[in-house]
Amino acid sequence: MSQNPYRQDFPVFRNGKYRYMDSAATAQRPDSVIAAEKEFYESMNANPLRGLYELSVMATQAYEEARRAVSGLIGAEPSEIIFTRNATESLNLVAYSYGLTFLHEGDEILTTVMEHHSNMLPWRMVAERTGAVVKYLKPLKDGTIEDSELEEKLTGKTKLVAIGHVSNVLGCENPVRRIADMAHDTGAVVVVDAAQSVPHLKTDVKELGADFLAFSGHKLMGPFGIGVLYGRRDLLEKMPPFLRGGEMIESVTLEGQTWAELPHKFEAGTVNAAGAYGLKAAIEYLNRVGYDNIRRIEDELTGMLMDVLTEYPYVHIQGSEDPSKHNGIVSFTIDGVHPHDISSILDGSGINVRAGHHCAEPLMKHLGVQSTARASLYLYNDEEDVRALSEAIPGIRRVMGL
Amino acid sequence: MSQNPYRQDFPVFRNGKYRYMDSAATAQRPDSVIAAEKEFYESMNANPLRGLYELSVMATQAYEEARRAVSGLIGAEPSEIIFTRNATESLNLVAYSYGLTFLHEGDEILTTVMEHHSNMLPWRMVAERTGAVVKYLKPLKDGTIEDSELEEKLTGKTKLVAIGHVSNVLGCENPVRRIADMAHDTGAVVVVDAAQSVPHLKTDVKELGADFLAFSGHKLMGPFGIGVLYGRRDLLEKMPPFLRGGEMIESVTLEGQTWAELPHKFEAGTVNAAGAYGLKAAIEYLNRVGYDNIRRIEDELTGMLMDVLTEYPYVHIQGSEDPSKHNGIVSFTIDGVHPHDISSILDGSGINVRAGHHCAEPLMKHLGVQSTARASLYLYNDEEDVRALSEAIPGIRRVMGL
Amino acid sequence: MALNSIYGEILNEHNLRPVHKGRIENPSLVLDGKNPSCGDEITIELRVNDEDVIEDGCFTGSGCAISQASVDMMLDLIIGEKRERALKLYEIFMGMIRGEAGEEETEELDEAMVFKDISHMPARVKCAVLGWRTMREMLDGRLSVE
Amino acid sequence: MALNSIYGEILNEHNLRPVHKGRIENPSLVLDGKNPSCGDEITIELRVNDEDVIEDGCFTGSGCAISQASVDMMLDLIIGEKRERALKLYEIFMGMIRGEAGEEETEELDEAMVFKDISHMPARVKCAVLGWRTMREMLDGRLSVE
Ligand SMILES: Cc1ncc(COP(=O)(O)O)c(C=O)c1O
Ligand SMILES: Cc1ncc(COP(=O)(O)O)c(C=O)c1O
Repeated sequence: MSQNPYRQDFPVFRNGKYRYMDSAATAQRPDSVIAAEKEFYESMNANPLRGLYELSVMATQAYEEARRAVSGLIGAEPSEIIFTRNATESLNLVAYSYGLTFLHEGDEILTTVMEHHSNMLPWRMVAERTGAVVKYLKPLKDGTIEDSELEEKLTGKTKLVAIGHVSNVLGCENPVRRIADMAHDTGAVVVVDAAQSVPHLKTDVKELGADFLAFSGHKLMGPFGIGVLYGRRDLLEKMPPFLRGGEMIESVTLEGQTWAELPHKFEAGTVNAAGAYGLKAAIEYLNRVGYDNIRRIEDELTGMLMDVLTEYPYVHIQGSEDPSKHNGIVSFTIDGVHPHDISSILDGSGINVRAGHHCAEPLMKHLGVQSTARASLYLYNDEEDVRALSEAIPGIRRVMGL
Repeated sequence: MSQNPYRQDFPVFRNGKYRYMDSAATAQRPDSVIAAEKEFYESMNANPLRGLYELSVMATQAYEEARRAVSGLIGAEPSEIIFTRNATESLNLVAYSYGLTFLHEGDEILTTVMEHHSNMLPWRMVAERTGAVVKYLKPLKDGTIEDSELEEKLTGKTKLVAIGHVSNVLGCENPVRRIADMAHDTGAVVVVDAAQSVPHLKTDVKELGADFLAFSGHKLMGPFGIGVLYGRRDLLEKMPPFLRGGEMIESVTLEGQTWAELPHKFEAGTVNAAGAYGLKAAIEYLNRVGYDNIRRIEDELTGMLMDVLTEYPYVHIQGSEDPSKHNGIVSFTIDGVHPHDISSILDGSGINVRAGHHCAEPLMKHLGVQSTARASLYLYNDEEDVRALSEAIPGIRRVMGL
Repeated sequence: MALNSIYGEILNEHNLRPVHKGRIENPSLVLDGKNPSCGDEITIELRVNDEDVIEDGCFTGSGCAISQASVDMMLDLIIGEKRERALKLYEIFMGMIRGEAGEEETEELDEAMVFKDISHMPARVKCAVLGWRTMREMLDGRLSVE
Repeated sequence: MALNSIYGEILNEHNLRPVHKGRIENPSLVLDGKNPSCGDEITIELRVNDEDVIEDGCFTGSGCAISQASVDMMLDLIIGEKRERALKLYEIFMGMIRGEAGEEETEELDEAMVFKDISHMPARVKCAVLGWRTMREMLDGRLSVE
C-alpha cells in the first residue's frame, strides 16, 4: 500500500493540508455520506413516522432502511436498534431506564478503570440513586484484564457489567465474550461500549454476548447527532421509556398513557432521519471498503508508526508492544514535553493528533501519566501521514529547546 | 404577494411537485442550511471542544458561533443555551434534572390540556416519581385560557408551570407573559414549549418571563438532530447534570467527579457541531427574511385559506375565526371523511397536509374530535399552495362518494 | 400517489354503507383492535359454531375509510366459512399486501383485492390490516367471550 | 498555525528553567489554579506586606509549557510591585489576549508579550491565563493563608 485509494473519497483531504490522525475522536466523512444528507433534505424531507403523504413516506422509509442497515451491521433485529444522539446518550438511556429500575441497594455494578467517562459516570449516577456499588477492574498497563481480577470482583451481587470493547487510549480489545459468559453465569446483564470497536472491527452482538451495545455514528464516518443503542428485545420490553413525548406513545389521555412498540418506545420526539440516512451511507461505505481492508491499513500503519516511535528514546508508547493490538490507536508521551505542546506544535505542520486525558482520567492516573498525545488512524490514512508524524517528533523536542 | 420570492431558496420545491403544508411538523430547508452542513464536513470537521489543532479549533468556533446566534435570537446569554437533540429532549432535561430534584410530594405542576405530548408526559413522569400532582388548564375551544381557570388552578402549591407558547393544533398564542407573572408571584418556575413559536414569532425569553424555553432546530429550517434549551443561569447552576459522560466534567477520579461550567455541564458526549452550524445558517436565513415578512406571508395565506374553507358547509375549522390568531396553522375536519383519507387523497395531487392527533390526544378529546387534518404554512408557501388545497376540498368528498 | 386507485366505488360502498356494521346475537368471540398510530379502533364480534363455522359476524367502531371498508369486506368473505378457511384468507390477504401472493390466490379475495397496492402507502397498511389482524387473533382460539 | 511563533527561546527558557518554581518563606497568600479542560494544576504562593507590596512569590505544579512559562513570566513582572500594579498588569494581559490593549500598554508586559497571538489558538488561551487568573483571585483580597 503506497497510495491509499480511499483517501480521495474524503473532501477534507483534498486541499492536501491536513494529516488527520484523530479519528478516535471523530472520523472524517466521505463524499457519499455528505451527499446522502443533502439528498435527504433536497428530495425526501418531511417528518417521518406519522405522515400520510409521499414525502413523509420516503422520509420514513429512509429512516427505517437506516435502522435495517445498522441491525445488519451488528447482527441484531431492527426492532432492537434505537437511534440516539451518540454513544453517551445510549449508555445514559440504559442507566436511567434499566439501571434505575432494576438495580437496588447492595447490588454491584462492575466496570473497569479504563472506561471512557461516558461508560463510567452514568453507572455512578445509578449507584448514587439506587444504593448500588460500582467496582472497578484494574487492568495491567497494556490493558490486559487478568482472570484473578475478574474472579475477585465479579460476584453473585454483580447485576450489571459495563465494559468497553476497545479502549480509546490503549487501543486494546477487551475479552468481552469471556466476561459476558461469566457475567451471565451470575445473572448480570452486560453493557458494551462499542464506540471504538464498531468502526474498526466486525462486531456481532450475539457473538459478543452483549445485552446492550452502544456506539456513535460520527466515529464511523456518519454524521454527528446520530448514535445507536442495541438492546436485547426482552430487556427493552420490560424497561420503562426514557425520554417522553411525541412518537413514543400508543395513546394518551388525561388519565394515563400507553407506550409505542419497540423501538419507538425509546425514540421520543422528532427523529434525526437525515442523520440516520447519512449513517446508512456510512455503513455502506464501510462495507464497500470491508473490515479486512480497514484492519490491514490500520495494522500496517500502526506498525510503521510504532517502529519509528520506539526508536526515539524519549518517546513512550502506552499499551501493548504489538501494533495489531492497538486498533489504530497509539497514545504516547515525550519526555520533557507536555502533550498539549506536542499537539500544538504538530499542528504547525498540519499534523492533527489529540492530547489530554481523552475522557479517561482514571485510566491516566492508573497508567501514572497526567495526559498523553494520541494518534488514531482510520481507513483513509496513508504512509505519508505516519511518516510526517514520525519525522516531526525530533522537531518537537527541538522547538521546546530540548 | 403573487410570487413568493423565498420559495426558490428551497430545493425540495424545485421539481414543482409538492405543495408542502406540514411545516408545523418540520420545515423545509433552504440551500444555505444544506450548504452549511456540507461546508462543515468538508472544511472544518473535527471533534470540537478538546482539540488543539486548527481543524478542531474551527469546529469549536463554528459550534460556539451557533450558540451565540441562538442566544441572540431569543435574548439570552450564550452560557444559558444548551444544545439538545430536539425540543422533546430539552423538556425532558428540565423534567429529569430540575423536576426530579426540586419537586416533592404534594407540589403541583400546572400545564394545559392543549400541550403537545412532549410537554405533558415528562411532567407526568416527574409527578409519578416525586409524588407531585399534575393539574390541567382547560381552554375554550378557540384556545383561550380564561382567568378564572388560572386563578382556580394556580395555587401556592404550584411549583412548575409548563405551557406551550403556540399550540400546534389551534395555532393560538398563549398569554405566556401573564401566566409567568402570576406563576412567579407564587414562586413557581415557568417552562415554555416554544417549538411552534420561535419559527414564527419574535421570541424573547426575558419579555416572556420564561425560566426555561425549549425549541427544535428542524422546525425553523435547521437540520434534524439539534434542539435548544434555554435555562435561566441561576437555575441551571443549581441543577444536577442530566446525561453524564465526556465533555461535561471538570475532573474525574475513582472517588468522584466535578462538573464542567455552563453550558457544557448539560452537553454530554460528542456534540452535534455540524447540526449547530446548520442551525446558525437557518437563523441567519430567518433573520434575512425577517419575522415581519414571515408574519405577513403567513397571515395573508391563512386568511385566504380560511376564507375558502369556511365557505364549504361540510368543513369545520378548529380554533379562532381570526386568521391572524392561527400562526399559519389551520386544523380542520370534513364531514363524512376521516382525516387520514383527506391527507391520502390530497397526496394524490401532491398536496401535503398532516392528519391525526398531532401528538395532542388530550386536546383532541377536549375539542370533541378524534383527529383532524392540519395545514401549516411557512415563509415559502404561496398562493398556489393555498389555492390548490382550497380547490381540492370538494374533490375529496367526491372521491369518497359523498 | 398510486394510492388514489384504492379509493373508488367499491371502497366507498363498504365505507358509506357497510353491510356488517352493528351488533349480532350471541357472539362467541369479541375483540377490540386498535391502530395506535392513528387512534382508530374497531370491535369485531363473531359467532362460531361447534362445527367451527363462522355463522355470523359484525363490527363497530370508527376509523378511516380504508380500515372500515377493509373489515366490512373481510366479514363478507369469512361469514359462512370455516375457521381454517378464514385463517387461510388472512394469509392470502397479508401475502397480497407484501406482494408475495400469486394472482390466482389473490382472486379469492374478491373485492378485497382493491388493497393490492396499499403497500405503496406504507402508512395506510395498518389501516387495511386492522380488521384482519383482529380476526386472526380471535380465531387463533386464544380469546373468547367466556 | 500562527501559534508556533509563541514557542521559542523566551518561552522555553521560562518553561525549562523557571525562576520562580519552588516554595517561598511565609507566604501570606496561597491558591490552587486548575485548568479543567486539560487537568493542568498550579499552586501560587505570594507574600504581600503591610504596604501592599508583593515581596516575593513562587509557583508549583505541572502543566504545559505555555501555562508554566506564563506564570513564571507573570511572577517576574509582579514581584516587587504593589497589589494595584499587579492587578493593572492582569487587565493589560487579558486585554492583549482579547486584542483590545494598545501597543504602548502591551509593552509593559515585557516578555509576556509572546502570548499576544495566543487567541489564534483558543484552546490554549486557558493555559496562558491560568496563572494570571489565579493571581487576580488571590489579590482580590478574598483569600489568604489564615
Ligand atoms: C408544540 C410542540 N411542542 C413540542 C414539539 C416536539 O418537538 P420535537 O419533536 O422536535 O422534539 C412539537 C413538534 O412536534 C410541537 O409542535
Ligand atoms: C470508548 C468510548 N466510549 C464512548 C465514547 C463517547 O462517544 P460520544 O462522545 O460520541 O458519545 C467515546 C468517544 O469519545 C469513546 O472513545
